[in-house]
Amino acid sequence: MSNSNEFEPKIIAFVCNWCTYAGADLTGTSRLKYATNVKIVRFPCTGRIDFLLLLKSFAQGADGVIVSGCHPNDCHYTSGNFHARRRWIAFRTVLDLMGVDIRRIQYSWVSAAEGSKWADLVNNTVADIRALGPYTEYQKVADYLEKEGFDEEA
Amino acid sequence: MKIGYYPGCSLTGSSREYNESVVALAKVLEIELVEIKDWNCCGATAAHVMNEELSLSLPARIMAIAEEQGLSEVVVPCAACYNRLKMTQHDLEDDAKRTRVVEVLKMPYQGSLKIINVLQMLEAYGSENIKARVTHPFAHKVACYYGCLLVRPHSILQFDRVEDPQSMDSLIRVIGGNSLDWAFKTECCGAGFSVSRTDLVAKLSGNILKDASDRGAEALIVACPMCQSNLDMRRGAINKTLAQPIDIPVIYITQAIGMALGVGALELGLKRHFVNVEL
Amino acid sequence: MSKIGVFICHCGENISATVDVERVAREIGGMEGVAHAIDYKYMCSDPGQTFIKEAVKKYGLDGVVVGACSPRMHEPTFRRACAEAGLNPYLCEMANLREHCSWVHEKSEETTEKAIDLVKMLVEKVKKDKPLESIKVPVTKRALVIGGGIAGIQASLDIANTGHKVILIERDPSIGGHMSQLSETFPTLDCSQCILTPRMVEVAQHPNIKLYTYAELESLEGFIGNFKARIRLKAKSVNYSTCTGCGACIQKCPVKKIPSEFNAGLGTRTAIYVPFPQAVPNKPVIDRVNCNYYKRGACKICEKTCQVGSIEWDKEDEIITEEVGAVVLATGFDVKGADFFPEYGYGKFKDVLTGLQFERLASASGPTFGEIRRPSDGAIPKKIVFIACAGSRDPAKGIPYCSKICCMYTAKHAMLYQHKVHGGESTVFYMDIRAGGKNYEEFVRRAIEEDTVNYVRGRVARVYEKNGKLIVKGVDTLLGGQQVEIEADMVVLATAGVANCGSEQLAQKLHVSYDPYHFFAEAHPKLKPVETNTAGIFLAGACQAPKDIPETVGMASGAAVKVAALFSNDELVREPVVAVVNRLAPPLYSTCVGCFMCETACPYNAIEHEEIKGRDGSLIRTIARVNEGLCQGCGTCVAFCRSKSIDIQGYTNEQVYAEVMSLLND
Amino acid sequence: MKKLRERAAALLDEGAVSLVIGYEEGTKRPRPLFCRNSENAGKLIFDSRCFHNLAVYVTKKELVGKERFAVTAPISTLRSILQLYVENQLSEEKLLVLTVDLSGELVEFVTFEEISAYVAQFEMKRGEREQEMLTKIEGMTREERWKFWMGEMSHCFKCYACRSACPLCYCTKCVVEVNRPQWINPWPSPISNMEWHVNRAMHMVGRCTACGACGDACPVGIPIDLITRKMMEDLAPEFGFVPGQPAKQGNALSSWKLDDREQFIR
Repeated sequence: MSNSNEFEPKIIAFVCNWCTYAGADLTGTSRLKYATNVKIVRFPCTGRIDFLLLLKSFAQGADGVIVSGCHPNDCHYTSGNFHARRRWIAFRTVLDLMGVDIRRIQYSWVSAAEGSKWADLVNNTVADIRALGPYTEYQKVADYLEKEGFDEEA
Repeated sequence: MKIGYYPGCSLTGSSREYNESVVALAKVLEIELVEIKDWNCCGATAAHVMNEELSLSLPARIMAIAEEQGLSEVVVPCAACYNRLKMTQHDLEDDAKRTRVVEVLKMPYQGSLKIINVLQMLEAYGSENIKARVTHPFAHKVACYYGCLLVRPHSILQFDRVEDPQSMDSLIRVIGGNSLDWAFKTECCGAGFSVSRTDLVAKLSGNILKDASDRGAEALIVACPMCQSNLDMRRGAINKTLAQPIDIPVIYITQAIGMALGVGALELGLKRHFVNVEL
Repeated sequence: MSKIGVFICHCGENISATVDVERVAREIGGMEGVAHAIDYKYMCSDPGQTFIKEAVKKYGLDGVVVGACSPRMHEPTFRRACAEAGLNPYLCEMANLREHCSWVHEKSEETTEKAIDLVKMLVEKVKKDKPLESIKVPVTKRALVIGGGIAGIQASLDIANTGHKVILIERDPSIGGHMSQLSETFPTLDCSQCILTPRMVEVAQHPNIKLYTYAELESLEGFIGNFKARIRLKAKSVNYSTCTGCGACIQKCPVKKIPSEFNAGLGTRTAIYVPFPQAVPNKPVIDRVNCNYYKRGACKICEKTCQVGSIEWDKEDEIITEEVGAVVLATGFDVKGADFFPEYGYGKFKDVLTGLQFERLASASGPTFGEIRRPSDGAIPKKIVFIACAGSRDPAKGIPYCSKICCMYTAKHAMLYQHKVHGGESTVFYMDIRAGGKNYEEFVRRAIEEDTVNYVRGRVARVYEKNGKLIVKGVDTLLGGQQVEIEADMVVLATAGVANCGSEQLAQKLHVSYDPYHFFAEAHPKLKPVETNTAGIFLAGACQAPKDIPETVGMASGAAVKVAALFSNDELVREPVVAVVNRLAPPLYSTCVGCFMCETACPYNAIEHEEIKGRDGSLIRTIARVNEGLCQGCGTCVAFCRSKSIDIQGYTNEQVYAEVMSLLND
Repeated sequence: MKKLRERAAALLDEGAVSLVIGYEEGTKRPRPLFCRNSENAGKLIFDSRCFHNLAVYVTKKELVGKERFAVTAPISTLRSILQLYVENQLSEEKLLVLTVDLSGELVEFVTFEEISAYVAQFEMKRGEREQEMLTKIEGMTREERWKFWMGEMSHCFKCYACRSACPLCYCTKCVVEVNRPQWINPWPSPISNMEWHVNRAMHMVGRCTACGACGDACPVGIPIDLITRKMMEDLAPEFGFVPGQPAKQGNALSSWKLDDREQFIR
């Protein structure tokens, strides 16, 4: 799939149970292939996804994050994704102000019928993150005191 | 009462009587009309189908000058001009368009101007005040004809009931007239074709006149120079399309009110019509 | 330390073909807290499940992870297996090795490693899992049906026939709704009243149905299985227990010129009235707005004529409270009046009617006893024009949707006209003919071919009156946009079906959502057409969107079955995936500070205010509490809570945090 | 000021309130005064130097006790009080709010409605410092911003003075004290510090009234108030909220619009 010396980004996907998780299931049942870099964490609804989790992911060495749920108006809980959307707008604003690389968080709507969209989303995101390279900028600083070896330039 | 005034081309040409009657009426009602300096054509009726930028810039210039002149409110008797100015104001709420137009004009444009037609001016003046000045009650059965440009598109002009306008009718009642309930109030007179397809004009205007006279109208009351000239000047052609000729005059609301207020026929330009006004 | 059992499934070849399942089992087996890890060809098979059950007992497992297909597929299976082995089912989780791994990746090192990660993730989650008990909510087996039209009638009868009690409330003095106003019904042309009135009577006599006419819902509190409905019984001014319904009072009432609602304003009624002859209950009410006595304090003629002294002048509105377990909304629809159409004369032309008015003209019980006559002069119209889509499918009018029933009833109207007025000419202006339905298209064809109704495809620009005729100016788009002008004697507008007045307020009382046109919103456009987003409240008929009688009846029965299903258990059992607000020992009681941002965020109004009182009964604090009956477990509140005081079972902060960390910490 | 003192004294004497929270002269700048008897009322002052946000005290039960109390509030404090009211932390029965308007007149608010009406006439403006700093930050590239903040964050030693100074940080248990899971590492380090401040910013969305108390309180002078302020400035209008004018129901994050921005969603 990829030659060994190439950088393999570590990506976590936070998805809702009703649309995107089911969509990813469909990707499987339709045997569509995508990169192994992405691992899915299942939530009841995008409204449940805590912004701190995204933050922690980077601190713990993720190079990218996918957040995906139901399209507007399709939310199993009617408005969870609308709440989430707002939260993300705000979250992006803070992160950007703090200088965090928000290109590393890919938001998306993937419905239970969009198996192929999920595959594309994963592959595109992996490609994007690979292009951006490892998120050392963040991890270096994160390593300071969290783990040994503080690097001055951070 | 002091108010800006944009006569527009027709009122200085084919429809001088409209201009005269507006001015004369304003004098009697002690409304001071401040004509916009160095005004230009509003671009009706052709510009807006040929070239958007031009069709916006022409009216914009007029309004820009008016703003420069420190006017806040401008009365536009010609329905076509009124329509173009209002439409332009609406279109120029779009920033991109406004910036472009301002570049073209090389002068500031706020879009703060209040554009009103003659009917709105008279309504603002107050029907009671008009009633108070009536000396020769206008005791006639008439059909008020609004045409297309005065009330459409309603979403932008926001003037009167679009399918069944009432403002002119109520003014007629104020001066003691009897305004008919008829069907062709807002039908098209064919103005757009007044030069190119006179046959169509004759047909369309014919329908209007016929319905009015069938219902016993002694005159048609209008507030648009296009409609007036079509219904009046083209009468010969119109009558050819009808079983029997119709000779009811087509007079401006300002003339009608003027008559009721005892303004002379000459001042009101009543002698300029093709179909004699004998009321 | 936890003792977790891990079971990796080959799914035949489906997983093992690309994932080295043995290695997965091996490596996971080495994980801290994993007591037992095996792989097997078919975990979901009986032997497979037996492995799990035995392991649970043998190793005394306190958690199980099955690495197999999607949990959406087999989670229930394996949880059941664990339960049978005596392990709390909510301590069993699934790692999705098939849909999310083996099927979407080639056979490779990475694939196997991903599989391992996925299982690890769930192992970490299971470590944080808590045993959960499914939630049981008691059910009050009594239903409230709002609206006594055909939808409400059908729903009430169906529920009542399952042996459950029903409370049916109707705003008007009689049940029957719009259907009772119709003349004949498409596509069979059988008389509406003939098929409806028996049902109305059945409702009145059914031992399980308690009928409140002239009544409206005041408020609804509670949640699925446990609603409290406050109902306003409007004062009828007539004592129904003594009234015999003889009708003498109606004969004598001096106020006779009130436009009759039942006849859509074409006929008149008296101030004390029964809306129509077949009304149920067939007893009068006094319309206090128009009654001389209530207006001027004098008259009381009805009281003098009443043999049994049933008139109650000083009767007040009464508020009663009923406990119900489910609610069926069947409030129906309304039609736009002709005055909505300036181009058709703002309703000022007497002979421009709405479809509903035409129904009354065509109805044998109508003001003209079924003869088609002009309201203006009583003449029989020689030429009639029907305008379909009057308002409907017209964004400019604010009604972009199709009212669905008009195509059919317009065809019916034209047909009825042709049958009743021989030699009459009828024209229908239409946009498209939408005759989807059993025998519908055939019906329209019949109107066109056998009854020679003239169908013109095009819109009508305006209608105006000229020497006693209605001039209809339209266009025929099939004749290249040629203008058509018809001198008609009568014009019938198939005016748009719109939400019933007050539906918005009602929706707010019930906390059900509604669409931009104030029709009530179903929970899912395809799969939950009769449910609302509020558990325990169901929809029947045209209150959800315009629909015809067969559809309405079908939907009503659907709603009834949902209610019956709900009532089939004494308790509601629900997945314990709900939010909970933490509780601590005094003096903290809870870390919740009661800012109630969760309340504003919750889509289900599941957040309640809980008052914490001291021994002396003084209020110490007010904190949030989740109503388990209402909470659907989306967890939006959890992500909102600043102090992390609210958490959601099955997806707790600890669990998801552990999952994420497991993927990264290495 | 004289009127204020008299009124405060009167309120205390007639027992209308048990406590008046206000300002008195301090060594360098005015400091809060907790006035429980009319003698002390004489110490009360109220002028442009009194910007310390007193709202932080009104939610401290141990301080204000059970009886009704009063607070003399400049604009910033009034805004915070409104927000606290929206969040069900205050009741009109228990709190009497006093202020001195621009004309030097003593104003007494009985209802929160009155306060919001009063506050509405003052719009939020950036001070010189904020203007300067923010233009600087807004001018930076992302990398520069990252370096800038990491530099600042490396000074933070998690004293949580920002938290104690903020009237809206009234939680009895703060997320940083939550240890199951340990969302934010308790020790100071640039990332965990940033996590804390991002977390603060997120918790303040649609709530922050930009009083600047957090910034003032920071002993090592990290301009953290700018984070919440910038958030407020950027988001409040987009979400249809007026900065400093709390919405009656919910807040920017607990509500939503169908047409909220989503170009960033793929």
